[in-house]
Amino acid sequence: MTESEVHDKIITLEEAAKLVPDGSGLFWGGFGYQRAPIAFAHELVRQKKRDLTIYTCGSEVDIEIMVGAHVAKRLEVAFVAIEALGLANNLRRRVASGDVEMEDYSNLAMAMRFLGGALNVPFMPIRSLMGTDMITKSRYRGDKKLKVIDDPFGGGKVCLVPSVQPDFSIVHVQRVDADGNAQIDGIVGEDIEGSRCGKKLIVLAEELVGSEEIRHSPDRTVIPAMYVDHIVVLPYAAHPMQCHNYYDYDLEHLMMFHKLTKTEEGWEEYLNGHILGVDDHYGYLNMVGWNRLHSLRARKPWGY
Amino acid sequence: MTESEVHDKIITLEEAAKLVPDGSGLFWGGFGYQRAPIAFAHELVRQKKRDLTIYTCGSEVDIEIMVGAHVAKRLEVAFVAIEALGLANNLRRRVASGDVEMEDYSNLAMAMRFLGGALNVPFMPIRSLMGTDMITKSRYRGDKKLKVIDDPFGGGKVCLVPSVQPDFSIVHVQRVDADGNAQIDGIVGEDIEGSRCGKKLIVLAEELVGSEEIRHSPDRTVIPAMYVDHIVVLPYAAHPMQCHNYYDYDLEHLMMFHKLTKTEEGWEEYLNGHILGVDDHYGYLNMVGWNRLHSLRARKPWGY
Amino acid sequence: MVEYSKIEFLAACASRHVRDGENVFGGTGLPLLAALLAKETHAPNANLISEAGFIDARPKNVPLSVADSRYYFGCSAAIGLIETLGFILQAGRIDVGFLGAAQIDEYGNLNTSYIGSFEQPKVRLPGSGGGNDIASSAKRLIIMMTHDKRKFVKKLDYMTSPGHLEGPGSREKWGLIGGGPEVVITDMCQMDFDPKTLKIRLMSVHPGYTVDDVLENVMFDLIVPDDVPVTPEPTQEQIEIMHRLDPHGVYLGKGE
Amino acid sequence: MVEYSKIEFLAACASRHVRDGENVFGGTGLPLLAALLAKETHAPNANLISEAGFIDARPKNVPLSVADSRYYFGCSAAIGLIETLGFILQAGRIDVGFLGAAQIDEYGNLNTSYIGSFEQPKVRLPGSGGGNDIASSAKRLIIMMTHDKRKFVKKLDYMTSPGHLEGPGSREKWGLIGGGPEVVITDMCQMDFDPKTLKIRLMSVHPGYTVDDVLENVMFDLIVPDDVPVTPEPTQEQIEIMHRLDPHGVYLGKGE
Repeated sequence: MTESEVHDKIITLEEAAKLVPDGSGLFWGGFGYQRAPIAFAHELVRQKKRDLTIYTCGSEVDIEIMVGAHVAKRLEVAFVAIEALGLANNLRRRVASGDVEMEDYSNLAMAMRFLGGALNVPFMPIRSLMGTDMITKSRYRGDKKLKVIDDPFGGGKVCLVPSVQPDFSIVHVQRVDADGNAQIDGIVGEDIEGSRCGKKLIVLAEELVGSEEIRHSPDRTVIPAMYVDHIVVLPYAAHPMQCHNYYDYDLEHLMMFHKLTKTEEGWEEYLNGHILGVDDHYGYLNMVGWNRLHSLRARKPWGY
Repeated sequence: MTESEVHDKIITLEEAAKLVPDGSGLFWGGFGYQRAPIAFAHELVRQKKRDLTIYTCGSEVDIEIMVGAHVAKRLEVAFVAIEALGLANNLRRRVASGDVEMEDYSNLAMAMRFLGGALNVPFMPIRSLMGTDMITKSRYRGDKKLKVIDDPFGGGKVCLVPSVQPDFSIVHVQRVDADGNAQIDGIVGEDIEGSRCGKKLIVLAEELVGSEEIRHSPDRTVIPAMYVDHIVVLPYAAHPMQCHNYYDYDLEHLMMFHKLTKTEEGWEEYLNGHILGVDDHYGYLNMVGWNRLHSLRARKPWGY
Repeated sequence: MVEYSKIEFLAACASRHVRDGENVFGGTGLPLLAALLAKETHAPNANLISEAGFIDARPKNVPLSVADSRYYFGCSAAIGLIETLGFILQAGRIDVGFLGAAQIDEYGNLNTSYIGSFEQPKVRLPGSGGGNDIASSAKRLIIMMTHDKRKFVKKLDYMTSPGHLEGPGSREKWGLIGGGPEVVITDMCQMDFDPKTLKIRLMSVHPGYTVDDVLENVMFDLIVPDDVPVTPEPTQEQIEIMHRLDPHGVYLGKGE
Repeated sequence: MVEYSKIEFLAACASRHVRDGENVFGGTGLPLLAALLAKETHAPNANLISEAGFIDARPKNVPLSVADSRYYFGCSAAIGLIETLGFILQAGRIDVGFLGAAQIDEYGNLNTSYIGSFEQPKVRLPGSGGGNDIASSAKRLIIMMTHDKRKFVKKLDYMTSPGHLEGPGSREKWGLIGGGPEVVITDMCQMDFDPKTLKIRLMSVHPGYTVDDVLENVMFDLIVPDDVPVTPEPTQEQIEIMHRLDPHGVYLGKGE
C-alpha cells in the first residue's frame, strides 16, 4: 500500500457506521464498564440502522441504547445489565414485547465462539452449559445453538459451541497508529478473539500515535494492522463507561441513564436529548460538558 | 501462603530436575533459537533421567541433547533441526536405531494440543494435516493420534487433535518475582498455552525481580503466579540459544555443537566435556567463559 | 455489643467461607466486599480474580464492574476472559466462586435469565454472564441472595446455572468438573446441602430470625437439622475494615 | 553483464513471486532473503510474518531462526504461534508461503519428515514445523529446492505437506483452504502447475541449463510446454541490495 492508501484506513465515525448495512451481524467489543464502543452505538442510532445482530460476552449501556432505539433485533450474548445499578430496563421491555430476541450463552461460551471464529474452525469444545436450560432451550438458532457430543477420544461428554464470524467487529482501544496497529491497556476481555473473528474490523481509538511508538513496544500490540480495515479516532468514545489510563466512568451520568430507562418515556427523553438531539459525537461531548469530561481523566499510577 | 512458603517456590536447578521421575511427560518451552531451556536439559542429563516424553512445537539443541544422552525416549513434536545449520544429527541416529520414537504433528497442531490442555477440554479442531501421511501414519498413539470428523454443524471435514496435559511444563522466561509472576519479552511462541497445560509448572528465569516491578505492569505478565509451582533463577539458561533483551545466541558454539554431533564420538566428546564434565550450570558457564558470555549480552534497542 | 447493618452482616458472614490461599472469583458487590474482607482478616493470601482478566487483585477502591480499572492497580496480571474462564476456571483452578440468583431450587440450581415462561418471558434478567461457567467448574460455590419467598422455588422458570442438578450423580453424568453449591447465604439464614441427597438444608439462622421465619419463606421442602445454631455476628474489627475498604459507602450504603 | 552467484540468482528469482501488499510467511534462509529483497524493490508494503510471532518485520540483520530476535526490532507486533498459524494463516490471511522439501512429487506434495520407509526410516528429516499448516492454508505456495534427481520422485516416502494431493478436487475434498503450490524454484529451472491436471510443468530454465538437463533430473513425467523461456537474471540493483541485507554473507556465503 502507498502512504495515501494507508491513511485511507482512517475514516470518520459517520463513514464507519455507514458501512454497516441493515441486518448485519456485529461482534461488539469492550467488557463490563471497560472500553465500551458507546460512540459507535450512538451513530448507529442516528443513522437509523435496523435488524442488527450483536455478538458479545457482556455489554451494558451500549446494548441498552441499541435495543432501546430498535437498532439491534437479535442478541447472542451472556450478560446484559448495568452492573451495580440494576437490570437493563430497555432490554427488559424489548424482550417482553418480543421486539428483541436473545440466544443465551455463558461468557466462556461466547468467548470460545469468538476464538473459534478467529481460528476459522467451525466450533470449540467447552465444559460449561451442560445439564441446564442453556442446552435444552433455543430462541432461534435451534439445533445450531450447540451440540453435546461424546468425546471421540473417550473423555465423556463435551459441549461444542459454533464459531462466530460476523460481518463486522467493532472494538475500542486506547491507541492506534495510522496503519491500524492497536494497543490496549489493562484487561482485554474477549477483544483479542473478537477483533479477529469478524469479516471486517473497525477500530475506535482514543488516540492516534506515530508508528515508531507502536514499533518501539511491539509485544504490546494486541491488534496488528493486518486485521484492521477501518480506524476511527475519537476522544471519550466510551463515555459514560471507562477507558483504562484515559478516563474513568461517569457514575452520575450512568445513574441518570439507568433511572431514565425505567420508563419508555424516560428513555425517549435520553434518546432524543443525548443521541438524536446532537449532530455527532462532539455534540454529545459538548452536551455532557468538557468540565465534566476533564474531571474524569485518569490519574497515574491508578489508570482511572 | 506465608512469606516463607512463597519463597519456597524458588529452588535450585538440581532440586527442580529431581522432581521429574523417569517416564514423565514434559511440555518443553521456547521456540527455535529463542528461550530454549538448555540448562534444564543439561541437568536432566546429569541426573541420568530416562524414558521422558517431550511435547513441543519446534526445539533444537535441547532435543539433540536429550535424545543424544538417552534421556528422551518419545517426542511429540513438529520440528527438530538446527535452523540455518542443518539436520539434528543425534536425533537422526537415534530414530534410525529405534532408540527414539516420534509422533509427528505440525506446529499448529501441537500449539492447539497445548491450548486444549490449558483449557482442559479433550481436543481442538484444526484445518491442517488433512490429506497427508500425518493423518494416516502413527508411530505409537494409534487411533489416539487424531480424528477426522464431519463437522456436526455441517461445515465439512475437520481434524481433531487430542489435548496434552503432561506431568510438567518447563518454560524459560526473562523475569519472575518470588511469587512466580513471570514476564516474557518478545515473542511467546507456544509458551502461553504450554505453561498452562502441564500438571506442574517449573519456570526458569534469567532474573528475579521485586513484586512491585511486576505489579507496575500487570498487563505484561504472561504467566501469573497461580500457575507456577517452582522457580529456578539462572543466568544464561538458554546458552547457546538466545534470550530476547538478555543475550544473543552463540553462533560459534552452535556450529561447534552441530559439527561435533555429526558423529557419535563427537557428540560424546561434547556430552562428556560440556554437560557431564561439569558439576552444574555455573560449571558449564565457566567452561564457555564469561568473556564470551558477556560479549553476547543484548544491546538496546535491538534486544540481541 | 457490635452494631451492624444487614449488608455488613452478610458481607462478614460470606467472608468466613473464604479460606486462606484460595483462588476466589470476586465479581462485584457484596461478594467482592466479602472477599476483600477475608483478605484483610483470616485469608491474607486469597488470590482475588475478576473474570474480566484481573488476577491477584488488591483494589484500593471498591470496583463497580468486574472490568473496572479499580481492579487493575496492584494486581499481578491483567489478561482476558479466555484466561480467567478457560485456563483458570475450566481447568479446575478456582476454589470458590460467588453467585447471586433471582431463583434457586432445592438442589441449588440457579435462574438468572428469565422470570415467566421461556417462550413469553415476563422479566428478562441479566443472563448467565460467567455464572454458568463458575457454577459448572468452581470447586465450591457460595450463593448470596436476598430472602424472598418467591425466589426459593420448587421449579425454576429457567435453569441458567447448575447446582446439584437432580441430585447425586447428575453433575458427574454431565462431566461438570466443579463441586457445586456449598452454602447459600440470605439475609435470614445460611443453608448448606445434605451430603447424601444434595438437597438444601438449614445451616444457621441469623440473629433476630427463627427457623419458622425461614420455613415460611421458602417454597420447597427445606431440611431442618435438630440443631440449628445462630449465625455469628460480625466483629468490630470486620466492620471497621469494611468501612475502610468502602469509605464512600458504594456497597455499604451512605447512611449505615 | 551482471555477475551473480547461484544463491543470488535463486533469491532474485523467488523475490519476483512476492507481490506488493501481500502477507508473506518469511521463514529463514533463501525465502527470507527473497522476501526482504522484494520489500526493497517492487513490494515495499509486503507484510513479512514469522510463524514464531513476529508481524510486519523489518529486520536490520538477517535472522537465522524464525524466532530470532533480529525479527523483533522494527516489527509492529510480537505475539505467538496461535496468532500466526491460527488467527492469521488458518483464517486464510496469508497470501504466499515459502517451503523447501527433501522430496516433491508431480502434484507438488512434499516430504520433510522421513527418507526410507516410515516403519524403518533411514533418515529423519526436520519434520513439518509449520510446513504442513502453510501448505494447507496459504493462498499460494512457493517451493524452493536444490535440484537433485532423487528429490523429484514419482512417490514420496512420506507426505508431510499437501500440494495438489491427487489432482483436481482433492484439496477441496479435505476442506483445505489454501490454493496449493504455485511455483517450484530449483537451481536449474522454475516449474509451475498445469491448471487442468494440477500436475507439475516446466515454466522456465535458468541460464546455462537446457530443457533436457531438467528432464534428466526428475523421476516423474514433467509437462513441457512448447515455449520454455529462460529465467530472467538478477539485476545489479538486486545484487547490491542483497549484499546490503546480508553484509556478513550469512546466507549469500562469504566468498561469493
